[in-house]
Amino acid sequence: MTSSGTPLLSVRGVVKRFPGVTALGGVDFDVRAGEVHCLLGQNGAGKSTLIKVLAGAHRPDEGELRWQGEVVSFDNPTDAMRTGVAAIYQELDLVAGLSVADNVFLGHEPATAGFTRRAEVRRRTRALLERLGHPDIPADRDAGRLSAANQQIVSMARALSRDGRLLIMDEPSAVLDQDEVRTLFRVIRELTAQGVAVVYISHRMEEIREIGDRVTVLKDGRTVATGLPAREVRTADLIKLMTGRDLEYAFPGREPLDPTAPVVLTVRGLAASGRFSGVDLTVRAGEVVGLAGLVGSGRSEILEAVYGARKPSAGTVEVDGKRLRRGSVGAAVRAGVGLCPEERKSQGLLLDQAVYRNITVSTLPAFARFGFLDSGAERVRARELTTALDVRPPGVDRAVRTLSGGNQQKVVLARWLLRECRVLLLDEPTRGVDVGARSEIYELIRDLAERGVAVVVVSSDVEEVLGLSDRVLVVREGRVVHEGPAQEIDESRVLDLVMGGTAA
Amino acid sequence: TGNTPDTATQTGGQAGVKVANDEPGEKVVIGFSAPAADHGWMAAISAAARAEAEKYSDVELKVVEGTNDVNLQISQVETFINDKVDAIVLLPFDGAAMTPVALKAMKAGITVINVDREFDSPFAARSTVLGDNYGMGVSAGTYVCEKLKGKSDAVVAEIAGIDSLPLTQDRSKGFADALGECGLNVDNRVAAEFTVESGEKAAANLLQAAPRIDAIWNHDDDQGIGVGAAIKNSGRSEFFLVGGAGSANVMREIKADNGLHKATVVYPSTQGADGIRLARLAVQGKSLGDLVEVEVPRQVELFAPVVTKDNVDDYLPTAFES
Amino acid sequence: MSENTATAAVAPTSGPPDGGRARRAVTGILGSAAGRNTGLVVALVLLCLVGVITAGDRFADVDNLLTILRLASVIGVVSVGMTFVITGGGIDLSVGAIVALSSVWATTLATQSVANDAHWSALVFTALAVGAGCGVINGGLIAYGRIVAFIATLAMLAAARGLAEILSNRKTQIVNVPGFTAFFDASVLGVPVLVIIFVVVAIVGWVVLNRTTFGRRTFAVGGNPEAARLAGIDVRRHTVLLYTLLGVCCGIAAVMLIARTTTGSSTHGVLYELDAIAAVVIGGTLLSGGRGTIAGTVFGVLIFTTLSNVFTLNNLSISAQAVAKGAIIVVAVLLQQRLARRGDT
Amino acid sequence: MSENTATAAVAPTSGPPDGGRARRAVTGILGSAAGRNTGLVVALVLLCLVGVITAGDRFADVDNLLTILRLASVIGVVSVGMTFVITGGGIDLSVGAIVALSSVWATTLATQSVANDAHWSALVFTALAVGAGCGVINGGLIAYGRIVAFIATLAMLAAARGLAEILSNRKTQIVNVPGFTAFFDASVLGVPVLVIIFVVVAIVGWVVLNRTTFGRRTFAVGGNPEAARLAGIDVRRHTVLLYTLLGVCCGIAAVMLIARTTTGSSTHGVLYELDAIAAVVIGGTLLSGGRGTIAGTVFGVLIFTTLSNVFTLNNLSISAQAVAKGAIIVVAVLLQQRLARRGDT
Ligand SMILES: Nc1ncnc2c1ncn2[C@@H]1O[C@H](COP(=O)(O)OP(=O)(O)OP(=O)(O)O)[C@@H](O)[C@H]1O
Ligand SMILES: Nc1ncnc2c1ncn2[C@@H]1O[C@H](COP(=O)(O)OP(=O)(O)OP(=O)(O)O)[C@@H](O)[C@H]1O
Ligand SMILES: [Mg+2]
Ligand SMILES: [Mg+2]
Repeated sequence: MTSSGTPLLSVRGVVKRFPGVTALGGVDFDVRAGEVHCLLGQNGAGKSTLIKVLAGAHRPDEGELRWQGEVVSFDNPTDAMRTGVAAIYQELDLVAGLSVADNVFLGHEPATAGFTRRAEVRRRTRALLERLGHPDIPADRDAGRLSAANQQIVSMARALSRDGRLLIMDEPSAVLDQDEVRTLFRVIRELTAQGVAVVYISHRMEEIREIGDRVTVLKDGRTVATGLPAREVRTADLIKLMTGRDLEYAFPGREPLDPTAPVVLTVRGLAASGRFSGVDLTVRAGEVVGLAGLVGSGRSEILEAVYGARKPSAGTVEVDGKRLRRGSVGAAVRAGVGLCPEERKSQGLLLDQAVYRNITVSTLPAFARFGFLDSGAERVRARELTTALDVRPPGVDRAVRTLSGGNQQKVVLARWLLRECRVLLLDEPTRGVDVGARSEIYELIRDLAERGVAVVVVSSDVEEVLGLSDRVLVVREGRVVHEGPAQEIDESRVLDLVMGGTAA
Repeated sequence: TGNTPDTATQTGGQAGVKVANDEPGEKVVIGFSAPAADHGWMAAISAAARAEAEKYSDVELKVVEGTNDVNLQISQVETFINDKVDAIVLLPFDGAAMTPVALKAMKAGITVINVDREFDSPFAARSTVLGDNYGMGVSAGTYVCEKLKGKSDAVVAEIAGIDSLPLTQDRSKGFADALGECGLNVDNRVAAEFTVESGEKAAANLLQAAPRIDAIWNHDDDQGIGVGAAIKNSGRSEFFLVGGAGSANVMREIKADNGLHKATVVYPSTQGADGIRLARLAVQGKSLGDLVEVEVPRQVELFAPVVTKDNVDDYLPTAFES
Repeated sequence: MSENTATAAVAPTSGPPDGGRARRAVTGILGSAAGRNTGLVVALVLLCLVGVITAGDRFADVDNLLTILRLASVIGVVSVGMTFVITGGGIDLSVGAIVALSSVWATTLATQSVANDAHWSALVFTALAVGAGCGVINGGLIAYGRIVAFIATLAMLAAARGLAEILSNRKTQIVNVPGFTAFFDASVLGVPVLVIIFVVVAIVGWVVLNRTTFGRRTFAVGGNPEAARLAGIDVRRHTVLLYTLLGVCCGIAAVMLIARTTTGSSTHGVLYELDAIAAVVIGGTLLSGGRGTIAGTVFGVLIFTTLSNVFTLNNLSISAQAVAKGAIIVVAVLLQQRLARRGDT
Repeated sequence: MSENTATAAVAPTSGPPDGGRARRAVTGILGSAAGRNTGLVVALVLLCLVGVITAGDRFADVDNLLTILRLASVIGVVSVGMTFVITGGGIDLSVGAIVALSSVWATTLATQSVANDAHWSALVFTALAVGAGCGVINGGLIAYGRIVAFIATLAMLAAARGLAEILSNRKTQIVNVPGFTAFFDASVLGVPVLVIIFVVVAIVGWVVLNRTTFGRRTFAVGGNPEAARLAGIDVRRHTVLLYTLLGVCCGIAAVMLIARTTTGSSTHGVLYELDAIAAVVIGGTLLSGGRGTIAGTVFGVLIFTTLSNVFTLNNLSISAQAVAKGAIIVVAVLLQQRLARRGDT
């Protein structure tokens, strides 16, 4: 860690306004060559906006950037990349339809007289993927067909391909599992050893402790603390800086499950060819069942098949003893099943529409008489939920697109909380959600369970699965390899099972 | 009324001849509406109407956007009615569809002259100038019969214009009827859209469909340019070509007698101009020269003569440049 | 298209964030509605000004305004239906052909004799049923056959017009149903029935799009069909309904055209698809779906019809009209954009 | 459209997950290219079979096949350009009008006398320059004026055709430049020059779309313009280039049309926009952008031209043709989909 001399990049008084919101109200911080500088802040604090300013994707309204002491202004992403800034954005920014290799070198293709040197592109892509620990991702595969985790890896390969001096990563670990995060950290250490500076954003405190050198905390678009030593500063202090409150997330207490509670969801022998098979699952009213497993193990697909969004090749799904028609979302929804999908942007949200419309879209009949909507009532209910989930900024008429990533996730969640479901399927419900809101979401899930809802939670955060669930299923390569009460299993055992017993 | 003696029998043939009817009278405002000028003949119609109006100091002509949407054409006529023009010269996209609004105009006291495509009510127009579409087909068919006299196995092909228009049906019917008289029939029929390009396309396909042809009747000389290009491309020349409408181009070819065009059937593009004249006379209460009748007649049906090398000089001056 | 969407993402559309909630909601709605359409209103007003300046009383005359409205009403009804389909992420190229087929079918001798024997509304029902039928086929091909809307409706365009020609034997069919003609030729308080129909269709369309679950689902289906599906909406069924609704609108338009021309013909409705889509898009509905406004569509239709009226009044050369029309479209859209953006902040 | 995309997301379309990598890559590429077009190939073959059965030698004749190719070449060149624009997320309704304007401008007396005095290629350059100019204006309005492509090119459609009419005074302009005619009327080894031009344009188009950075960026700009921008691509400039390229293709098509008809006319190219878009979309290019195939477009063009040739050979009535055409389009697309899906799994 070099602390001497001028910082690589210094940010002074940066202000960015969007119509109706000041996303950044004066941000100052320095990044030194060779350090990992962590940005912390609640959902909507302005982290992503800040990195877009640094990467030339947004132009700041005020303030200045200095690169090695020189004032610079980035009018577009190309300017920033030429200077040496490369970024991985929070929202995956790959082009579906183009191959992995084409995506990695998009915008700076090695070319002779306009002809792409395809062999070279493929070779260098493979090398980058290898470096990131993923030689398994085929360079010719359509990037749109990769799982979210693999897309994240490709985004990283793209950022690395730019050979930047400053690498910005916006929540890269959100879709990665622990093993992959470890590889990521190895790569980051290699880079910093070569003098590359890294700006790292995450809501996971333990990651910041592990990889970070210094921490800057943003609150409501302003720097509230900068240059804190990442390893020494107390978590309680950080949370206080971020939220202005004393609070750390904890899993709510569990009432012992009523063994006589009726079984609500019964899944038998569910299978989808080539993806998963032989999945049995029963969930009682008031029970929370967690599905743990590696990314790509097929958990999302199991949920989708239960919900009817994906046609299974075999097996049955029953709700309250009634069998659901296969592959019919309508049937599932009518039976009281709800799914909070994994990819909020493509599967969950109507990005250009108002928050309240996104929340009520599954519950429209409840707000309608003879088909006519009472949008006043819609707004009132939506406002209650956004307040409970602390969505910022709070307006329910705001287009969802203008919300920060974490707040968008809360909107998707609110949709299903609104609906009186019998069964709620949650796929990565806290992805990208900040510390404060996370505990509120946990509370809400437990509340729902206490009101008799059967909940299934998929999460790549093992601690979360264990802390939240009554019962845990471990999925490996499309098969359930373990089932049992959450109390009787610990994190290392789960990891063990997930990896296929290699670490035993 | 004393007319200077003029032997030209064709309408429009009096161009440039000073007659008493041409003396300026009370001012006449005429509205003119026609279908979209999406082919040469139709473009010539509007141009001729304009040119005719220019000749009279007492005529003010209002020409509106040509359209194939009857709804729009109706509203154009409504605008003329609102404007209280003296006369409307209307070449309807669809005669029947424009009848109600023409009736409305007549009721409002406006002199309506119907051109080319006939209304379905006799009360909708003061006077009607009609090209003879059926007669055009008959003329073409009769000419083909004459040329192919005795060849009962002759292959006759037809390149029609826009097939959904009633006028195309009439032409085809006349052609088929006339051929029937001499024991021939239409062996191959394709339709184009009155444009050069569509003519080329239709003819190219037609020439493939029929390996041997003796005669082709092409409804429209403007699309005929394309037909000619396609024939040239195919290198075929075993047949002769009869044109339609009577463009100057084709007439020059007939005159030179160096191409496949041996004849063309005139479909006067001066109808619009005649309409303007009739409108002016009717409004001013004058009668038609050369007629003893003191009023403008109810209907003028134009003749569809066949133009061949022998009489082409008579027709070239009034032919339209497509 | 895509460029536009991308930039739209950066310019959000809501009111001030910190005001009182009720006030915010109200000003939000009004502001965004007005803001979205100011440009169009200004364009229309400018056009009218040009009309008044160049044609004076002849333009501002009540009769002339009614002429504009009558002209607008046929294509207007189609455009309202088209707004639904485009908002729902689709497109329909077959509207003109459906109008033609409906007009022909409703005026066959058979239908007319039924209409004369029983009631003239038989003619109306036939037209609506034919329109709805074509819409169902369109929607079915698109939703269940998974044929791209552009292609499915292009096929319908060819087929429906061909069928109309076969049915009518390419002859214009004249209507002879006195009750029918009397009803549609009438005026109520000086307003022609055709115009009233347009106004009613527009109002109903607005209410359905903005106040009902059906409308809300249309936005969802157009905005993100996958999300809509996962939210429990039957996207396919909804798609069929959207095209059916547009088919019915085409049926209504056919009835109006029959009334206006006293004929049914296979040449009716030529190029209506282009006119309707243009009116919808200029009105501010996104071609990519998810955003749509009936008010904008109505303005779009009025702008185009007023334009051609002003041209007619001014006796402009036909070719010059086309060039001017192109330029005016561009100016109107630019105006609309600049003003809409300002109205937003 | 959207429904299609939505369902595509659910029906997984990749190779077997556990196979060998190299094998998977190879079969993936081949499989998806063939798989993507099998349906079209089958449709075309079926159509040819019908042609042979119903018209026998008259269809299978070399002359007839050349006729089909000649007919295909003009619209084919436009469609290749259109593939780029649509892949890049745009649309162009003005192609027909641009063809008309180019053809007129290149055959004015002034141009012709220059061509006769200097070299006939002056005529060709004029046509290309006019096409390119219109393309630049289209692209500029869309990229920098931020006018929706549909509307901007609709305005161009009106303006360009109007201008063509003014320039030509609505007369058909006959070409009298012997060198020009001689060059384009020639054949090389029995293949007409026009067909050769089409083949060359298609091959160049394929190479540019699939092998150059320009092509890659076109996919990116169409598939995800925001991602393209973040990757440092100048999306606006690229958009202008795409429309310019299409404009140049229109210029080429105009030259071919002049050669074929020996005329320039404001009525050339009517409804080319619909034909070209239909060929592109039936070929498998996504109307929403981001996916495009030149090979598919060529098949699309051939299917439509062969169809009308078979119809003519069989002396079918125009109305019946229209109905049959609608049905055949639907069948071809369904076939294409089913086979493409099978080819993928
Ligand atoms: N395009 C935009 N238009 C309007 N407001 C925006 C836009 N982008 C971001 N904002 C607003 O700016 C603020 C900061 O958002 P940003 O995405 O930077 O938050 P973040 O710190 O990254 O949050 P998260 O942890 O949830 O990702 C938020 O209030 C958000 O609503
Ligand atoms: N539409 C698709 N086409 C091709 N492959 C797919 C598709 N959907 C999923 N897959 C693959 O199936 C595998 C399982 O994916 P899934 O999303 O179900 O895993 P998961 O356990 O939920 O992981 P995550 O933690 O990322 O949600 C992944 O490897 C993914 O690449
Ligand atoms: Mg963020
Ligand atoms: Mg998953």
